[in-house]
Parts: sequence; structure tokens; C-alpha cells
Amino acid sequence: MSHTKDNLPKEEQVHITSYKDHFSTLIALLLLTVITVVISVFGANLRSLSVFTALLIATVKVIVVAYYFMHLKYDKKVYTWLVLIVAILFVSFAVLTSIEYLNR
Amino acid sequence: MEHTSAFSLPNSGHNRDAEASKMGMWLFLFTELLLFGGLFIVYMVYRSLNPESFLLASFELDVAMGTFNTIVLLVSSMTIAMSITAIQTGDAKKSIFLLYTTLGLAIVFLIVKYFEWSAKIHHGLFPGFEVYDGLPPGESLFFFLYFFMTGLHALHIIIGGIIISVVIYRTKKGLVTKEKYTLTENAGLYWHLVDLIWIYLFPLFYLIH
Amino acid sequence: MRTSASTFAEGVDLSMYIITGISVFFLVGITAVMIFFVFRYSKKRNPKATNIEGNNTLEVVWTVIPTILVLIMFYYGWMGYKPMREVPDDAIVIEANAQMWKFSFQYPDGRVSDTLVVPVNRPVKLNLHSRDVLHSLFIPAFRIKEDMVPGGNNFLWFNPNLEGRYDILCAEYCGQLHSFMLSSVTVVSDSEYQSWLTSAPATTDEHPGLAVLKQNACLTCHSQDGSKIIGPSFKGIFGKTETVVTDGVEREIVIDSAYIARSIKDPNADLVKGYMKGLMVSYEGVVTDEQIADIVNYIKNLK
Amino acid sequence: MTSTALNLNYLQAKKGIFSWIFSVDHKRIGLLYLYSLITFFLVGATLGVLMRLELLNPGKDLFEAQTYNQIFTMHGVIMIFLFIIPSIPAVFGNFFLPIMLGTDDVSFPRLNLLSWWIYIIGAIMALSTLLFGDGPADTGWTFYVPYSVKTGTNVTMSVLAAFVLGFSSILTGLNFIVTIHRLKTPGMTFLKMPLFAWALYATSWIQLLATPVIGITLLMIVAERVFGVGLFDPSIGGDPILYQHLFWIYSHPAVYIMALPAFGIISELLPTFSNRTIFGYKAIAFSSLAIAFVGYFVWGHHMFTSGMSGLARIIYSIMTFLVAIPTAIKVFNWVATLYKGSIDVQPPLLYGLGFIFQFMIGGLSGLVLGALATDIHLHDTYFVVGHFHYVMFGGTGFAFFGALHYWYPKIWGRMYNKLVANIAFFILFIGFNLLYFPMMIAGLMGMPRRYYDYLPEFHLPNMISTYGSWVLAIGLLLMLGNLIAGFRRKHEKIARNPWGTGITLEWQTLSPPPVANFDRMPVLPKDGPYDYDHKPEIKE
Ligand code: HEA
Ligand code: HEA
Ligand code: HEC
Ligand code: CUA
Ligand SMILES: [Cu+2]
Repeated sequence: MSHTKDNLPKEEQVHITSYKDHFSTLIALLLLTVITVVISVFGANLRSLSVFTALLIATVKVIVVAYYFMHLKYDKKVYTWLVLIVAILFVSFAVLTSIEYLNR
Repeated sequence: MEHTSAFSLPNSGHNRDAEASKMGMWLFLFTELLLFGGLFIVYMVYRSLNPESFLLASFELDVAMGTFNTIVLLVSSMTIAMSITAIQTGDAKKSIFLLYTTLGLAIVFLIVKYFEWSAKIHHGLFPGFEVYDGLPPGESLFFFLYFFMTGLHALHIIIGGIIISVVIYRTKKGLVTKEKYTLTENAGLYWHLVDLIWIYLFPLFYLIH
Repeated sequence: MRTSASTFAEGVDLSMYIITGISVFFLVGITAVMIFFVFRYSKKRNPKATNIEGNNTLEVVWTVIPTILVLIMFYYGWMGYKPMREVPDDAIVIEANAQMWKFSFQYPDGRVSDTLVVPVNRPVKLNLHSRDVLHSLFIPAFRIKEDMVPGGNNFLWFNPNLEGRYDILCAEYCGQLHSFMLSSVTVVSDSEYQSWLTSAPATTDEHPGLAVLKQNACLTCHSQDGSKIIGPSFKGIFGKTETVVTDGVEREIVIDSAYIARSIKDPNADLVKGYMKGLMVSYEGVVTDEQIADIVNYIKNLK
Repeated sequence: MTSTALNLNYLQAKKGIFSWIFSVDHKRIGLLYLYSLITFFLVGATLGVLMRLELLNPGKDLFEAQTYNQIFTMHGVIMIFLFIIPSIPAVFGNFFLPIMLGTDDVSFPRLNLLSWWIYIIGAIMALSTLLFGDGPADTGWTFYVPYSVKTGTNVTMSVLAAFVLGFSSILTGLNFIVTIHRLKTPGMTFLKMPLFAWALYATSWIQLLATPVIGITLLMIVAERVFGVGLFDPSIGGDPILYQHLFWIYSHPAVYIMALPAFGIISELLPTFSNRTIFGYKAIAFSSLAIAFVGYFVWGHHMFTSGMSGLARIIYSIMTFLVAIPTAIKVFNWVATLYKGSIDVQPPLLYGLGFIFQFMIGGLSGLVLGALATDIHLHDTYFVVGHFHYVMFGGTGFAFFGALHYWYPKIWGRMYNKLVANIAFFILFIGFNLLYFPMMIAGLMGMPRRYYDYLPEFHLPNMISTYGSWVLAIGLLLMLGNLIAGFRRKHEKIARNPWGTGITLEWQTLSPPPVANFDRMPVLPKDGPYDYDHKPEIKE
């Protein structure tokens, strides 16, 4: 990791997201929600919603929220990296634990 | 803290450093994520150990209410994000209005949650009630986890609501301005986190059939 | 190390020697070098220090060598452990039960015993169960240990190769008398084992109630002679008036069969004054109602 | 305040107890931690000595089994959550991190004070279990279910205390990470940061990312006790082993919360007393991060006998061995730092060398435990007790004492009697090894831990061990007495750089430092923090 630029004078450029962009983000999120619910409730012939698709769509939503609402897109790259590291860490916990349970 | 030295150090812990506050907030969010992370691991393991019961039990939950609440939270996420835009452009009034909207949506969420919970408790699906104690093994786990996780989440909503109220108060007092809006930003980050967690909770409990 | 009496001992001890050997080598070597430097480059002998920033070759060397060494250690550890999970098909299967604070072993023919008797040079598999909390079955002489998890289905196996009597200890903390939760395994010749198996379990003219009390280790906490061990003594309690605490309120009751049954099924409901909550766990589902009747019967006679 | 206040140090600046317990000065907060930690350490240590007395002979000596069980639980909880986890970061990290970075405080001074208060509240909660209900928990510091759910003792309160203490730890970690990112003095980059700061940086990440997991796990125990049924109960489909996973997901990384700051201390002591640059700066710095990272993936080695799947055991065993390598790298670089130095054997260095020796024994015994075959035999025996006292007390504890002797003149502007300090060290050293080495032998013989009573064949090692605890007690009291006596000793003013060879920024300011840490601009050595070839000259 190198954060050598951290100590330079604090003249971070501020990015202001427009109302319109926020609104589009919301629409995207609502769309994804509707998709999950529809598959789950009415998708009788699509078979049921598997854990995998549910988590996949949820993850897409989370990325959208983090990227736009939480401003990761416009912030320093450190933050994105840190979020990634934390995500990797959590996934490794989950994977290591499941290795145990799936092989009992 | 008065500084008695003749010179001052270039970097000081007592300086206002917006970037530091934001970084601190992010780090705090990481701890929150892992707090819920532990519960998600519990959920994962128990679901894999008792797949049938989890499936059966999840039908007890009300998808309509869950969906409604999801939408409420997503909209509130947008309003708080917009309130940051408002304060950044110097429109304190609008910012306050948007914060109030967020707060209102938070309250709506809690009310819906209240009805949901009381319906479940009414059906005796809470530890200590006979129905609960009579449930087959995996199902009681499901409901325990449901109450534990959504309860903890609801607690976060309440805390978020308090934080938003503080922001409203300070914005009104003129302490949050176009130049100095870290507080609003951090409240927003916290609120989005609450949203993020719900985004996972919702399908895991209500939808996976 | 202590006596080794199973086929695992060799593998375990070998990896122990290898790891300890490498460890001692490094420990002694590094300590010696350290002490040597402290004297050789003391301020007096070496007033002017030489600044050496580092050396990449050295860094690589002392990353790679330990990596190789630890992989060797891992390998021997793994090899010593591998047979422990591979149970031969012809193993004698014995159910091992643990509860606070007693082991009991159930043989294939249904015979139950507090201690383990096994034939020499025959693999034995123990299925491990627990009634209440975690316990762990540890036989140092066999170098074997596995936890006994309530609701779980852990197991262990061993192939004893030396006749004798060895300790079984409980190695997972399980409450107050954890350190007294002992038993033993006796390794005997095949013929002795056969005769032990067929010898009718010492016919007891014991009171059935006493048998239940013994079988459930009640007597580790309740004496029959009036002395206090952990719980109140059983001597002369039937019909006695006792002060109990119910939901924090003290009250007097007369001990009758209903009270005894309640004490066994839900011991924390009426706490005998002066005793802690939670010491005795519920035996609901462990002791049947008929058995409770036997117990009551027996206790009545304990004057 | 007048302009003479320029040299007013942080100790004199304000008077009265409130100026301490509500101070946001990181130096005062560090000292608040120090005094509270030492108090709890003494309580925990006294409990340890009591246990040793009980174990002197087989059979009952002093107290009932139940009391013994409560004592070792209290001992474990105090030593882990109240002493060793906060120890070096909260005391020396708080005091010296900002000074070493050349700034005047941490990023969030008020949060810093808050974390001390949370610590105190947690401590009071933990100790309050002594006073009400059925006494302190008797579960061991690991709170394994289902016993922790069944026992009648005050588990709920102890567990909540640990939960609260976790918050304190998280806040300290958070504060340090932000401070290191934001407040390094101009010119100091990550690769020009003292190794102590590096160690704290790695530690903080563990504190931040592992602690929440135990927080939620402990809350689940509380829920289980409050509602009577719960998440780990096998009769409703739960699994007690899952608790162990969650517990160790935190508690294994936590052992590196204890160890990494100690590594940082040693990396400071060695250059100073060898009067030369550190050997392999980058290797030491990055190995801390490597330990912190890999340390997350080895937790299963505490559960080798729990009936885990074979594949999982293999993975955890390999990972355990891998995490030993960065530690080995550190040890080699430290020893190489002595090479061609100009070594001044002062009390702090003795503690440093004692650390290396004892930590090696502890760490190498960890390798024995990490191997599958041997751990099956040694798990939950006194070998493990020996292992962790060697790394925690012989390692981190000694590093803590070393740091105390090293920075004593800087913190208080006084000096202790060095001869007595040296004598105390040797008594401590001998006592320590007498106390804990026999435990390993007892473990190899098969003596399980958490044993109130033991079979007669374990008598000899236990006896030696108890004698050792007395020697250790003498050494400890002598050491503390000597440090306290140092406050009263009359002597001339302590120089800025009392060891003469310190190079990190704290040696450029006054002893004790002024409120704002520096009375003039600190000067960085030219090439990196340990550049003894271009050591900035320090005028008084
Ligand atoms: C400061 C705390 C600390 C530290 C640093 C460590 C470090 C290590 N620990 Fe330890 N450990 C504990 C605290 C600590 N531990 C505690 C508290 C417990 C018990 C908890 C409980 O149950 O109550 C425990 C238990 C424990 C167990 C579980 C035992 C059991 O219950 O069955 C294991 C098993 O693998 C283990 C392994 C290791 C290893 C491999 C290291 C390694 O990181 C060590 C690395 C160090 C070295 C290797 C030495 C230095 C290097 C050299 C001298 C160079 C030569 C080296 C090579 C050739 C490799 N530890
Ligand atoms: C940093 C951590 C740390 C430290 C420093 C110590 C220090 C000591 N510990 Fe230990 N110990 C643990 C952490 C620590 N411990 C943990 C985590 C456990 C596991 C608990 C569990 O199983 O759950 C444990 C368990 C443990 C056991 C095993 C109990 C069992 O399994 O049955 C024993 C047994 O001897 C023991 C002994 C000691 C002793 C004698 C000291 C001594 O070295 C202490 C040194 C101090 C002195 C020698 C005393 C000097 C001071 C005085 C005499 C005070 C005078 C009083 C006043 C001035 C008020 N400890
Ligand atoms: C762990 C120790 C322990 C074990 C094992 C134990 N008990 Fe108890 N028992 C106690 C304690 C302590 C009390 C007093 C507190 C209470 O009432 O719960 C008690 C109370 C009782 C009482 C009420 C006694 C009175 O004087 O009112 C009865 C009856 C009893 N136990 C029966 C049994 C039986 C039957 C068993 C075995 C199946 C058993 N106990 C196993 C500890 C134990
Ligand atoms: Cu059973 Cu310990
Ligand atoms: Cu570990």
C-alpha cells in the first residue's frame, strides 16, 4: 500500500452529485428490488429463487449504493481498496467456515 | 486545549480535518459490517444445517411488508444523499427538508416493523411462547435469528434517526454549512450502511423460497 | 513423555521429536548468537557501530529456510494425525457417553460400564456423545483426544498395543468437578477380554433407585451420609421441611415425591437455600419417570 | 498562561484529578491507561499466585473447586481483556505514537478519552461480578457454550463487560489508523515511519476488523441466557461448535493484537541500544502486515479436537505454520541488528533480549501445537498454558516492562536505579522460566488444564512451578518498587535524549514533553527513521 500523497495539502476536489443522478440511482435500485421480488413471488415456473441469485442481486444493489450514494466513485481510491479488503476478509471467513461444515 | 508553544506543528490532532472524520466514519462502518457479518455467518451455517426448516419458516414472513420497507429504505437513502447535495450547494433549507423526509421514512420503517413483529409475537413465534417452544428445531432457529438480526438492524435505524436529528439541529443552528458539511456526509454514510445491511437481510429472510 | 500404548504414539512422538529438534536447534543457535553479539559488539569492545541497512540475500535465505522447515513439520504432523481419522472396518464399536462428571461406555451387547476394557491389538472405535456440556475424552498413553459435543457425532479410535491400565481424563472444561472426571482404560489379552464380556455384570442386589443414582452420577454431588459435597445430602431428606427459594422468594416446603421429581426435572425452580442456581442441570429426558419413582423409593429409606 | 508556559510540561500544566480523568491530552490518557492497567495486572497476578498455591499439592489446599474455577476465569478475563490487549497500544501507543509521528495529538482526542472511559466502565462491570448474584463466571475466559449458558454464575455480566471492552479497543484502533494516515509530519511517509508506528498500524487493523465478531458472538450468549433458548442449543438445531468458530475468528487475531505492539517495542529498543540502524526495516515493517493478514485465517487451530472436518484441519494447520514465518523473519532481523553494533546493555535492552528468548520458546512451542498429530495430544493440557504464558507474559509482558524502563525518563523526567532494575530483571527472568517451563512438561505428561486437582504423578512439575511463582513475585515487586522509588529520587534534569542514542522523534523534545509535545520543529533523519549516519543533532 502506498498512501504517500496523504500528507499533501488538503485541497481535495469536491464532487457534487446532482439530484438527477441520485434519482437515477434510486430507480436502478428499485428495479433490482422488483426483479428479486417478482422472481421470488410470481416466478413459480422459474423455480424458486436460489440463494445464489438472491445474493448476486443484493450484491449488485450494495455496489450501486456504495459506489454512488456513498460516493466511493468520487472519493480517493484508498476507500475502495479498504472496502474491498474488508469484503474479501468477510468472504474468507464465510468460505473457511463453510469448508468445515460442508466436509463434516 | 490551549497551545502554549511558540510555534505550531504543521499537522495537529486538534485541527479540523474533514478527511480524517470521513476516514474515521468509514472505519467505523467496517466494524459495523463485521458485526453483522458474524450474524450472517451464523445464518449461513444454520441454513445449510437445516435447509428444510428454514424454507418452511420463511413462508411465515410477510413479503409485502418486507418489500414495502425495502422501498422505504431505498428512498430514504436517496433523500439523505440529496441532502448532502443540497448543503454542498449551500441550500441549507432544502437540506433540512430532505433530512426531515429521511427521518420520516425511518419512522415509517419502524412502524411497519412494529406491526410485523407484533404479528409474529401474536402468533407466539417468540422465545418463551408455547408455539415457539413447540416448533421443529430449525424453524425456531430461523425465528430467533429473524428477531435478533432485524432487531439489531432496527436498533441501528433508531441510532441513525438520532444522528439525523442531530444533523438537522446543527444545520438549523448554522453549524453545518456549504464549507463544513462533514457531519451531514457522515450521517449519510451511516444511513447508507443501515440500508446496505437491509439489502441483504431482505432476500435472506423474506425471499429465498 | 509418558508411556505409549497405542499405534498412534509412534507417529505423534516422531513429529514431536522432529519439531522439538528443529526448535531447540533454532532456540539454542539464536540465543547463542545473540549473547555472542552482545559481548563481542559491546560498547567497550566496539565503540563505533557499523550501519548495515539490510541484505536481500539474507532476507530471502531466512524466509525460504524456515518455510521449508515448517512445511516439513506440517507434513509429519499430518502423517501422524492421518491414521487417527481412518477407522478400520473391523473395529469394535463402543458408545462413549459423558455427562457432568462421569464417563460411561456402552458395549455392542448393551453392557454399560464406567471404565473401559479393551483387548490388546484390536482396533476400537468410540462414538462420542455428551448429555449436557462439552467434555473431551483424553487418553494420554494413547495420544488421543476428541471432544464430546452435545448433539454432535464426533468419534475416535485407537489400537492399543500394550497391556495395562491407563488414565482417561476429561480435557474440556465442563464445570465444577471437571478435574475429577476421570476413568480408566484397561487393555487386556483377547481371552481375558472375552471372559470379561461374558462374565455377567456383577449381579447386584442393589436397590434400583441406587443403581439409577449411580448411573447418572448423582452421587458425585449428593452424599448418602449427611455430608455436603456440592448439593444437599440425600440422607433423611424425605418428609423433611426445607427452605427453598422460588423466583427469589423464600418459602418452606415439605419434601415429597412431587418435589423430588421437580428437583430432578427443573432443579432451578425451587432452589434449596444456600445453594447456587445452575449447579445441578435438568435431568429431564435423561431420567425416566419410572426411574424417578425408584429414586424416591430409595431416598425414602435413607434415614 | 504566560509565555514561560512554553516549557511547561504536560504533567504540571494543570492540577487536580479532573484535569486527568477528563483530559484529552493523549499523554495523560496514556498514563491513565498505565495506572489502571497496572492495577488490574496486580489483581490478575494475585489470582495467578493463588492458583499456584492451590496447585502446590494435589488435593484441596485453599479453596473449593468452584472457587478455583472462578479464579482462573477471572484471572484469564482480567489478563486478556483488561491487561494484555490494551497494554502496549493504549499506554505507549497513546503516549508515543503522536510524538513519533511529529504531531501534537491523535486525530480524535475526545474519542480517545471516551475509549478510556469505556475501558473503565467495562472493567467495573467485569469486577462487579464479584459482588452480586452467584459470583464471577466459572467458564474459563473462552465462555464456551453450552456450559456458559447453563451455569448459574454471572456469565451475562462478564460477557457484557468483554463486549464493552471491545468497543474501547475498536475506538483506539480506529483513532490510530486515522492518525497514522493523516497526521504524519511533513516529510514522513509510510516508509519513513518508526517501526513502532508500523506495528501499531497493523495491530489497529486487527482491533478494528476482528473485535466486532466477538462482540456479536458474546451478545448471542447474552440472548441465549436471557431467553432461555438460543442460537447454539443443539436441541433446537443449533451447533455449539459454531460458537467456537466465531469466538476464535476474533481471539486468534487477538493474540497478534497482543504480540505485534511488543514486536514494535523490540524494534525500537534494539537500534537505540546497539547505536546503529535497524537491520531489514522493510522486512520488519511488512512482516507485521503479513502477520496481521494471515493471522485471520488460522483460528481453527484451537479446535483441532472438536470434530472438525479433516480438510479444515489440514488448511488451518498449514496456515498456522505459514503465519510463523513472518515472525521468524522478525527474529532474524532483530538478531542481525545486534551485529556490529555498539551495544550498551541497559535495563530496557535486557528486557528486550529476555523477550526474544522467551518469545522464541513460546512461539516454537506454538509450532508444536500447530502440528496436527501433536496438538491432538497436547490440546487443553498444561502445554498450552505454558505456551501462552511464554508468548503473552514472557513476550508481551516483558516487552511492556522493557518499554516502561525505556521511556520512563521521557514520561516522567526521572530515572530509576539501574542496578536494582538489572537485578530485578534477572530475578524475574529466573522466576518466569521456573514457573512456566515445568507447565510444558506437565502438559507433555498429559495433565489437562483448568484442573483444580490433579493426579499424583503430576506433582513434581506443579511444585516447581509454584516455587517459581514466588521467585517471580519477588522480582516483580522489586521491579515495581524500584520504578516507584525512582519518582522520589533527587537528581538533575533529565536530558532530551537520556540514552544518548535514541533516534526517533520523541527524543528530540523535552523530558517530560511539553503539552503540545514539541517546543521546536522536530527534524527527521535524512534517510528513514533509523538513519544513524545522519542522526540529527539534538541541542538541549
Ligand atoms: C501473544 C499471544 C500469542 C502469540 C503471539 C501466539 C503465537 C502462536 N501460537 Fe498461540 N496461543 C495463545 C497466544 C499466542 N499465541 C493463547 C492465549 C492460546 C490459548 C488460548 C486458550 O485456549 O485459552 C494459544 C493457543 C495456541 C494454539 C491452540 C492450542 C490448543 O488449545 O490446542 C495453537 C495451535 O496451533 C497456537 C499456535 C501458535 C503459533 C504457531 C504461534 C506463532 O505465531 C508463533 C511464531 C513464533 C515463532 C515460530 C518463534 C520465533 C521464530 C524463530 C525462533 C525462528 C525459527 C522459526 C522457524 C524455523 C519457523 N497457539
Ligand atoms: C497476560 C496474561 C497473563 C499473565 C501475565 C498471567 C500470569 C500468571 N498466570 Fe495465567 N493465565 C492467563 C493469562 C495470564 N496469566 C490466561 C489467559 C489463562 C487462561 C484462563 C482460562 O483457562 O480461562 C491463564 C491461566 C493460568 C493458569 C492455568 C489455570 C488452569 O488451567 O487451571 C495458571 C496456573 O498456574 C496461571 C498462573 C499464572 C501465574 C502464577 C501468573 C504470574 O506470572 C503472575 C505474575 C505475578 C506475580 C508473581 C505476582 C506479583 C504480585 C503480587 C504478589 C501482588 C501483590 C498484591 C498487591 C500489591 C495488591 N494462569
Ligand atoms: C452438579 C452437581 C449435582 C448433580 C450431578 C446432581 N445434583 Fe441434585 N442438586 C445439586 C444442588 C447444588 C442442589 C441444591 C440446589 C437446587 O435445589 O437446585 C440439588 C438439589 C437436588 C434435590 C433437592 C434436594 C433438597 O434437599 O431439597 C434433589 C432431590 C436432587 N438434587 C436430586 C438429584 C438427582 C436424582 C440427581 C441425578 C440424576 C442429581 N440430583 C444430580 C447438585 C447436583
Ligand atoms: Cu468433563 Cu471436563
Ligand atoms: Cu491461535
